[in-house]
Amino acid sequence: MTGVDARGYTADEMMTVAASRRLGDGTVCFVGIGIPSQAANLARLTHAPDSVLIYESGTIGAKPEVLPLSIGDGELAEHADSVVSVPEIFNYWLQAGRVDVGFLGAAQIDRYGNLNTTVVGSYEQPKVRLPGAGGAPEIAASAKEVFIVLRQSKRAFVEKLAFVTSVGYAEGGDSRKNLGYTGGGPTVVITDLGVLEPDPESGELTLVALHPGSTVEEAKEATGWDLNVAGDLDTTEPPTQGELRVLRDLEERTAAARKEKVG
Amino acid sequence: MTGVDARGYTADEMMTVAASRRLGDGTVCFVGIGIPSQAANLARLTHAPDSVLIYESGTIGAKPEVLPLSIGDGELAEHADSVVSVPEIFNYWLQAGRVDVGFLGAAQIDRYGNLNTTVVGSYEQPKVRLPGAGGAPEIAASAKEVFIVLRQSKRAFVEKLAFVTSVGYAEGGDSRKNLGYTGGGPTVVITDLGVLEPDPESGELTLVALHPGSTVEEAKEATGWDLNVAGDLDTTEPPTQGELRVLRDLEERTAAARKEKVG
Amino acid sequence: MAEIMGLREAVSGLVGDGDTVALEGFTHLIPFAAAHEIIRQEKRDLTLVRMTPDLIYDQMIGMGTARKLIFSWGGNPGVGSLHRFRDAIERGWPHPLEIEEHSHAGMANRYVAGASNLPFAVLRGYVGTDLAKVTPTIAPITCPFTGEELTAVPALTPDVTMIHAQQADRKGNVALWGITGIQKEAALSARRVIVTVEEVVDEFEQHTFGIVLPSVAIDAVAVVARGAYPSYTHGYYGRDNAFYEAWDPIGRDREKFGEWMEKHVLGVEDFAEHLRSIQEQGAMR
Amino acid sequence: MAEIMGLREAVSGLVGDGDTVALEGFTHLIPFAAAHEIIRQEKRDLTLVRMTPDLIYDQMIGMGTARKLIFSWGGNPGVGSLHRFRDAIERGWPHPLEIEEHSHAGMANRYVAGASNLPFAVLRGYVGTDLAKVTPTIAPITCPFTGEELTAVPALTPDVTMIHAQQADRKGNVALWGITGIQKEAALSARRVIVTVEEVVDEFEQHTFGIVLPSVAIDAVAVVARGAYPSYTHGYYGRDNAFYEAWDPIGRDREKFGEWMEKHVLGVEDFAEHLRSIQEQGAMR
Repeated sequence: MTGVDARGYTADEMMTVAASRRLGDGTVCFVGIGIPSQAANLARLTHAPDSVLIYESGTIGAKPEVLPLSIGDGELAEHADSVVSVPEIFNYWLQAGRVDVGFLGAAQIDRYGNLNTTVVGSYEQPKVRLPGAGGAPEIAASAKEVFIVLRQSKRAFVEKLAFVTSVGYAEGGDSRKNLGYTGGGPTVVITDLGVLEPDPESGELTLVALHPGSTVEEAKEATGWDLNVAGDLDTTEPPTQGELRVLRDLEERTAAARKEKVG
Repeated sequence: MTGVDARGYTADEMMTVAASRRLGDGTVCFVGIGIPSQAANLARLTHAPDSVLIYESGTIGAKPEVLPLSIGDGELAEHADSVVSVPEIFNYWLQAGRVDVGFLGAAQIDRYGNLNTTVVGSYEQPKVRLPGAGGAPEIAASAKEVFIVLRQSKRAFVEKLAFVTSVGYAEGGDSRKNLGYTGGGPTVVITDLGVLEPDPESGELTLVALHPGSTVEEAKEATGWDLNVAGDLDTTEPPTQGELRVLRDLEERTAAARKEKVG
Repeated sequence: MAEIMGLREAVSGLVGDGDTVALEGFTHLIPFAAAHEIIRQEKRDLTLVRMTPDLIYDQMIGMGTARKLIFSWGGNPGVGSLHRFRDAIERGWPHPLEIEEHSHAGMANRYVAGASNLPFAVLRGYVGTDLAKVTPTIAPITCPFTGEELTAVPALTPDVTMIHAQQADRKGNVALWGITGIQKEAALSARRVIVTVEEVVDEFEQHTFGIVLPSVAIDAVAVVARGAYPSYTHGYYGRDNAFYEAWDPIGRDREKFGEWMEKHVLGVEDFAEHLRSIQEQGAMR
Repeated sequence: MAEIMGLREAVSGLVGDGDTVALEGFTHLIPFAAAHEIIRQEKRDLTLVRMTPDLIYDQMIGMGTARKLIFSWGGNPGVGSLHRFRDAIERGWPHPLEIEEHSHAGMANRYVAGASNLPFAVLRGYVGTDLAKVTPTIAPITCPFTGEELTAVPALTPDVTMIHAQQADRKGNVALWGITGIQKEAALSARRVIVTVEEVVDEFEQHTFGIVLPSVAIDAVAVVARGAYPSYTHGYYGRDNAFYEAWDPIGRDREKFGEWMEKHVLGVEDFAEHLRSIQEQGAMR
């Protein structure tokens, strides 16, 4: 799945490119580290030069040359429009409703777009202790919309989360609204196989597009619940040469910086 | 009362000098504008060079060359140790209990050191509308102790305040404690006639010292309630030549700056 | 994203009659030019918000712009009273002025709550004062963990906040330094934000304690040189203390006030002309 | 007022067994030197507080320093797991670790409440998550003005906060710039504050977004050059990303971890010697 196949790009590259395309220009985007950061910066370096990237360490309008390893890399502050304290980022920006898109990854997701980044197994006796909530619960609560990006597999797309760290459409229907959140919830989940969107009524994630070469069977097989599939299933445009070049340049610069002892 | 008499200094100068002497070196002092600012800066320029003057505009460790006309003069920021936002000054510094001394003036005071800076007459139909609370209520609430400085007269030292803007010992006795304030309340009132301190039990202000040339009768005459007088009444040391020189230099520099169009 | 435009256009497009408007500044960076434009455009029934209403609020109140004032300290700093403010409260001239009065700490935290999209803020204060009796927007609140009783005040969320700053860049980011007071929270608590600046620059200077308000948090940036005069702009010009003193006899007299406003504010095109007008006449010296 | 002293003296004088200790830093300015000194002095039963516990908390937990951890995200940034942290939670090694888990927004606001001397903070969050079920320090609170229900979290008030900064002046004022994260609130919420700095200077450089913690808010300042290594100090040295990657196999193995700590932390006199030790051995390259 991850090697460059005959098509000339990997499934991960397709996922990142598909995710990046969702980010409109001028968007204020609260960026999680990892693939979300990769996708958001790809967007900034291609079709969305005026997107405003916010990282939870307090950088607003970050323009990193290389992908940050963490949310507090110096790279993020260097060319940012503004740098504020962590309370300000969460209170004056995220909670205030200034964030158009919250861009999140996760370890597990359920059919309503709820996310787990806390534990596998029980909370008291975890099989795997994951890093925890970080900024995700409030991003999920307060961003106008949320984009989620993660690889599709039965281990990740589960019938029931071991732990609800961040709320999507809760138990579906009106249940998110009843929690009093001001943000709109997840509007898209981008995986290495395709694209899922919530049903407008029930909030249940529905497969709406497949990446070139993926099949409905693959997607169903990689999902821990009985996956809804849209009648008019789209096929994602493959990555353009331009997108691939920018993405690979970015990754190369990042890998070089990562090996280099910067200090 | 305000002219330089045979003693070579005015009653206002005596008041300012007496007030400045109360400020110990190294003290963190939240300074009100006017005479408090004059006294605090006199202290800083004489016996208390390491006092840390805080103004409510957000300057910490201000070292003005001339007396500021207002709490936000550029003079205050110029050589300050730190400049922070107004919410920080009130929340992280004053409310947090970092202020040793709150230095206040007022239009009216009562026997328990409660202050009025809001109205004379009724609130709804005021005879004189005063500027209002400003930072005083929370300075009075949260500073470890409060110094008050104002000229003594029947109009200012009243039996009953038209409006309680800032709380001293409330209705006396334990009544301040019961309000849940974290600060200690007023420990001294310095006037142009002498010095008053609260009775440790009742909280009622008691005349404990007279400035040279003032009499108990004068003080009683200038007080709107039946003024308690300590048995062992002190006499304030007159201003030294050094104190007068520094104070007058400061006032001269200030007057010059005030006339000059700075921009 | 902020659009760089003329002040007249910004005020006519973004300030409406009946709006709640905050023009903030703590002695420093007081948006005089913005206030004059509001007066010239004869906006009415405004609820004015400000911790330290000073000369510009005196002028707006005296010109009948305001229906209500939400504030914590109203005076002419270092000089004395605001006579138009007092005339409105004491004698209802030119018409009665409703007031909602807080302390500085309360107002500051109300802006913080507004900027944070919370309905209220919590602080230690007001207990035992008469403010708690005359101001309905003060309520007790209990800590759910300790049981301690504290004070709650509701968020401030102005329709429009106007501030003055040193510089904007070409994207509309705005830089302030020196005493920045409550400006950040006043701007971020508002639905619409207008900033006047001394100049537009390619790159901001470095200043410790400097803050940058990102362009996305601002609607309009208007360049008005000396737009905070007679208050000051750190690094550009000092405070004209003489103006504040000269204002006292003008503000004290209804007729003098009216003539002065007519001549120097209503009778001019913009702030540059206002500055020329008061200078030529030696009006404030 | 801050006293400028040695780090050993600062830690032995100001950190006690059983204390609640926060060592803050958001990738930037992580106080590694301070953490090593705590480990060398074999402090015990600490409650460690941190939004983003990383390698230094991994080391402290692995060495048995901590009884409890209050946190919101525990990982090796850009690399993966903190294996000592996981070992303690998943298998109770070297002893069970109590945890109190929040979100970043919750932790940030808990520090703000602590710095403000309020018993709690209010935010929008946690509702509907399982955090609200497993963490007792999350409670609903109702707005007294609108009736809206929000979430309250209690203040954090560490006994000691330790941070790293670029510069101190001779009076003990401390300057930080670049990403300053939650350091101001972490320091101001604490009863005692220790700051390690790169150097002492006569006068601070100018940096927009720079903050200065006044000397009166600090107890001890200790000069430790490269005291945030392998994290970074903006303007002084970059992050040693290779160290973070090299830590993974060390942290993963109890024995390797023990040997590494013995050799490079317990077996050295101070942080300067630690840096020489890992460099000489090429231990992290």
